[in-house]
Amino acid sequence: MIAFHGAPSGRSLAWCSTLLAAIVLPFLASSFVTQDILALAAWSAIVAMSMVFLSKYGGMISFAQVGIYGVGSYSFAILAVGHGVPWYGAVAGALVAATLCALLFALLVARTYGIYFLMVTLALGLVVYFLTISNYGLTHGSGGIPGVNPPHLGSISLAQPIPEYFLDSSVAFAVLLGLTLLMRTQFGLALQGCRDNPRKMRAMGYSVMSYRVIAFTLAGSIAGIGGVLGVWYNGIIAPSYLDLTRIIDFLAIAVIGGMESLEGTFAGAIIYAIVTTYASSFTDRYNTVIGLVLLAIVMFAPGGVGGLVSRVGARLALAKAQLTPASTE
Amino acid sequence: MEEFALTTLNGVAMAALYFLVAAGFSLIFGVMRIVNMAHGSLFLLGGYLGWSVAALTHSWLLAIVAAGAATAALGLMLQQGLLRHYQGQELTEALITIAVSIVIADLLVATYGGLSYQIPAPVPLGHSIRIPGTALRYSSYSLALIGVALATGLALWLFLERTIWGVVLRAGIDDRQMVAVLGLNIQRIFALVFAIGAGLAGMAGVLDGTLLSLVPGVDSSYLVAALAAVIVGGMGSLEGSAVGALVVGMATEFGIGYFPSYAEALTFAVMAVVLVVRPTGLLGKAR
Amino acid sequence: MVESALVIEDLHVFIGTAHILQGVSLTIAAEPVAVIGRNGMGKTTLCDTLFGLRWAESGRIVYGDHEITKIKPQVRSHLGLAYVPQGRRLFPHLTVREHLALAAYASRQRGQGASRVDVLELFPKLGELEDRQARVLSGGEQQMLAIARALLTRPSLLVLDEPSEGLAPVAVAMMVEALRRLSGTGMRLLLVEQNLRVAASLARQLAVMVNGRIVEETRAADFLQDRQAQERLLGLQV
Amino acid sequence: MLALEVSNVTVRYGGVEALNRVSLSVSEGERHVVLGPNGAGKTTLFNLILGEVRPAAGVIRLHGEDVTRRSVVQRVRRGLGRTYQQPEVLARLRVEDNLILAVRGRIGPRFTVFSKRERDRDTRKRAFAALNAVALGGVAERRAHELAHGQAKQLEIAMALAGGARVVLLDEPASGLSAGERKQITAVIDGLDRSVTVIVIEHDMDIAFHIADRLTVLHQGRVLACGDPERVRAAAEVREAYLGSGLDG
Repeated sequence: MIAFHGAPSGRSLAWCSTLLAAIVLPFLASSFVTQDILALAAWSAIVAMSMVFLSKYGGMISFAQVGIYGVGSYSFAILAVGHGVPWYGAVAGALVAATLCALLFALLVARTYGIYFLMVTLALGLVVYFLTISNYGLTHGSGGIPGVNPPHLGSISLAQPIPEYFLDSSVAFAVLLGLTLLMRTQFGLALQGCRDNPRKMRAMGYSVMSYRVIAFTLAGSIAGIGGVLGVWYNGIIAPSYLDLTRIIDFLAIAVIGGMESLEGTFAGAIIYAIVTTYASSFTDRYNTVIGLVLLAIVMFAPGGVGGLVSRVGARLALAKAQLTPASTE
Repeated sequence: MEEFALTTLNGVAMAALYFLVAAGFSLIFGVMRIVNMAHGSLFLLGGYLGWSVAALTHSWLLAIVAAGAATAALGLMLQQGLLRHYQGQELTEALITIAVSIVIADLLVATYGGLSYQIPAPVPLGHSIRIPGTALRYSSYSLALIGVALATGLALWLFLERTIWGVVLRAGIDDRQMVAVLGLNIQRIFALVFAIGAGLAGMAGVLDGTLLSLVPGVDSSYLVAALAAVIVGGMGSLEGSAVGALVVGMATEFGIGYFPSYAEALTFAVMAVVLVVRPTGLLGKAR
Repeated sequence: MVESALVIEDLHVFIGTAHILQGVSLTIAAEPVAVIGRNGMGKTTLCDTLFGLRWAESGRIVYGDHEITKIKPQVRSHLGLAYVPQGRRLFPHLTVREHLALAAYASRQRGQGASRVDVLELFPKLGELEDRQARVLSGGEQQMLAIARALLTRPSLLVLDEPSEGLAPVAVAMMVEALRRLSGTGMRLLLVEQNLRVAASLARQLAVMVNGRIVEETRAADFLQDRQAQERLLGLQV
Repeated sequence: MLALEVSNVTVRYGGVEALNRVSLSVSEGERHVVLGPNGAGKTTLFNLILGEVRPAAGVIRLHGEDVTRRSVVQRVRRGLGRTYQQPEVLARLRVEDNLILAVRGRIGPRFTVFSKRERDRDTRKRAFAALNAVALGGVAERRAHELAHGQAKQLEIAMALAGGARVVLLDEPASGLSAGERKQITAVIDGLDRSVTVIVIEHDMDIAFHIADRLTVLHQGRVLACGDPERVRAAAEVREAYLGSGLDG
C-alpha cells in the first residue's frame, strides 16, 4: 500500500521492520510493558489520530475529540453494564452515539475556522465533561461506571495483555491504513482542497461546508472506536477521563507525534505512555514533566517526532540524491 | 416566585464572576488573537494565593490585591517570556498556554493538595440582608460581588473609552500595523493587556473562593464559562463579554435550579443556538 | 538643520513568490516627488516597505543619517516618517477626536511640528466632525483625517499612497491645496499616484514605475506635454 | 448568441454602491476586457457574475438562462470559471491534483455508464488537457506553493478552464509578472479555444488592447464606456477617469 512498486525504498523497509517489531515485541516484553505501554499506546493513538486527521487533512484543530471519545466510552458502558446489552450490540450503539454526537458538533462548528474553531471545539469538549458529572441518572456522576469488561472471543479474553494489544494495535493500524487510502480518493483530495483554500474550492463548485461536516463526523467515529477500546482497557469510565487534563493528554500525543503525521501518533503515544509510566514512578509531579515536555516540543520541535523523522529523511534523501545525481524517482 | 427571584439573583452573581474572567480572556483574544488556555489556571492560582494571604494576614482586601498583582505579574512573564516570540502563530500560542496551564495546575495540586478551600468573607459582608421593598433575604457578599463586577466593568469601560491607553488599545484591535506606523510601541500594549487580563482572572479567583470554594477542576469550569461567554457574546468586546456572561450565568443557575442533571445542557444549547444563528456571537463584529 | 533626505537603493521585495519590487532606486530631497504608474506595478509595496510593513529581500533605505531598512515601524516614525496609506487605513471604530489624540500622544516627546490647532486650521471641517467614528466619514473627510493623523506625529517626510483614489473632484482639489500649503512650509512629500494630474500638480519631479522598477525620472511639466511617453509608460493613447 | 448578459445590476456594501446599474453583454467566443481605475468595481463585477455576491437589483444571464438566484456551485456547473487577482490555488496539493479537483468540481457528482476507473481516467485526461493548454505539463508533480508566481497564475487559468468551462473570468492575469511572463500569459490567453468566452480585468494596456475584441470601462461603479478598442481609446471620459480632472497642472 505504501510505495511497494519498484525497488524497496527506505520508507517501505522502515514500514516492514516496524510492522515486524510490532508483532514480535509483545512476546519479548513483560506483560506489564505489553499492557501498560504498548496496548495503552495503541488505543490512545486512535484517539490522537482522529485529532491529527482533522488537523492534517482538514485544517481543523479540534479539541472536542476527547469529548466524543467519552460519548463512545459512556455509551458502551451504559449499554453493556447498565442494560446488559451484548458486547457487539453495545459496540454498535457506542459507535452510532459517538458518530451522531460528532455530526451534531460538526454542524455547529463547520462555519468557524482557525483559532476560533479551536476555541469552540474546546468548549464543546468540556461541555461533555460537565454533563457527565451533573447527569447522575445516566452517568452516575463523578464516580462513573465501573465494571466494564472487554468481551471474550471464544476462549480468548481480550482483557489479557497480548490479545488486547493485538486487538488495539490492529484496529489502530486499520484506521491508519483506511484514512491514508481514503485521503487518496477524490473525497480526500477535495477535503485537502478545502483545507488549503475554502474560497477557491467554493468557486470551483464544491460545498466546503459538507466536506468539513463529513470529515468531522468521520473523525468522531474514529474517536468513538478509541472510546470503546479505551473503556475496555480502563475497565471504567468516569468524568475524570474526559477533563481538561485528559484533553491535553491526547493533544500532547498528537503534538509529540507531530500534528501533520498520522504515523507519528504511534510514536507520540508510546513516548507519552513511557513518560507517564516512568515519570510517575520517581515523581508525583509527572504532569509538570508532561507540561514541560509539551512546551519544549512546541517551542523547539514544532513538527514533533514525525517532523523530526521527515526532516532527517529529507536530509538523507538529499544526501542520497547528491551521491547519485542521475537517479530518477 | 421567591425561588425564581433567588435563582435570578444567583444567576446575576455567577454572571458577575464569569464577566470578570471572560472580560480578560476576551480582551487578550481581541487585541492579540491568543486563546489563553491558561486563563482558568491563573484564576485558580489567584484564588489559592488569596487564601494563603488571607490566612496569614486576616485581610480579605490584601488577599485580593495580592492575588491580582501576582497573577498580573505572572501573566506578564508568560507573555514576555514565552508568547512574544511566537506572535501570529496562533496554534503555537494556544499550545504554549496549554502547557503552562498543565504546569500551573499540577504545581497547585502539589502545594495545596486536593482539598477544598474557602476564603472567609470580609466581616461586613458575612451575612445576608433583606433586599429593600421585598421579603427576600440575600447574601450581602453576593450583592457586593455584583457591585464589584459592575465597578470593574465600569472601570474597564472608562479605561478603554476615556484614556489615551484605551484609545491605543482599541486602535490596536482595529489595525495593529498602523498603530506601529504612528510610532507607538504595540508590544507595550500587548504586555499591558495580558497583565490586565491575567490580573482580573486572579482577582476573580479570590472572589470565587469567597463565594463558593476552591478545588482542583474549578480552573476548567471557569475556562469553559469564559469560552462560552465569549462565544455567546462575541469576541473582543467588553459589552459582548458582559452580555455573554449574563446569558451563561443565567443558564447555569436556572439549569441547576430547575433541571440539575442537564444544567450544562442548557449552557450548551444556548451556545449552539448562537453558533448557528450568529457564528460571531451576539455582539460580535464580522471579521 | 541637516538636509536629511530619503535614499532608496536597489530595493527588492517579494510577496510570497511574486517578485514585486525588482530593484527600485529613488532619492527624495527638499522637492516633492511623485511616483506614478498603473495598478499592480508595485507602488503600494514600495510604500509598505518604507514603513516596515514589508521586509526587503535586499537593498537599502536610508533616511537622513540613519539606515532604516531593518528597523521597526515605530522607530521610523520617531525618525520623522509619516504614512498616509492607500485606502487610508483609519481605525474604523475610533472617532476623529480619538485619531487626533492618538497621533498627538505618539509624538508627545518630540519637538516642534504640527499641533492639533494647526491641523484643524488646515482642515477646519474635521473640527465639526470630532465625535464621528471614522467609518461613517465620507471619502474626502477620511482622507483629511488620514493626513491630519500623519501630520500630528510631527513628521519631516510625508508619504501618501494614492491619496486621490475614490475622491470626488472637489475633494481632490481641496486635498491638493492642503498638500501644497504643507509643502510650502518645508514638509517633504513623497506622493504615489495613478492620477497623473494630481501627481503633476504637486510634484515637479516624477518617477514612473513599471513592473516593479523606476523606468524613468522626469520633470512633471515635460511629462505632461509628452503624450508619447504617457502612452508608452502609462498605456494611454490620447 | 450572448454568452453572458448582465443587465442593470446594482450591488451595495453597507451604504456604498459598489456597482450602479451596470450592464454588460458578451457574445459567445468574445474576448472582453474590463478596464477602470482602482475601486471602480471590477472585481465586484466578477464576484457578482460568479455568485459570490448577490445583487440588490438586476439580472444575470448565462447563455440565455437567468442565473441571478443560482448558487456558485450551480453556475460553475453551467460552465463558469474564474481566477483571482492574487492567484488562489490549493497550495499544498500537487498541480495535477489542483486540476483534477477543478475538473471534478465542474462535472459534479453524476452517474455515468462508465466504471469508476474509466471515469477517473477521463478526469485525468481532462486535467492534463487543461494543463497542456497553459503549457504547465512539466510541473504536474510539483506542489502548487512551489510554483513561481507566473506559473501559479497560469495554473489558475487552467483550473478555471478545466472540465469544459464555457465562460472564464480572468482577474488581472498579468499583475505582478515580469515582462517575459507577461508575454507568456498573453500567449496563453491568445491560444485559448474560440469556443470559450473570456472576460478579463487587466491594467496592462498593451495586453488589454492586444487581446480585446471589445472593452468596457468602469468608473466609480458605473459603465463609462463600452465598445471596440478604437472607440474606447478615443473616448474622452476614459482619459479623464485615468488622468483625473478638475485640476490645472
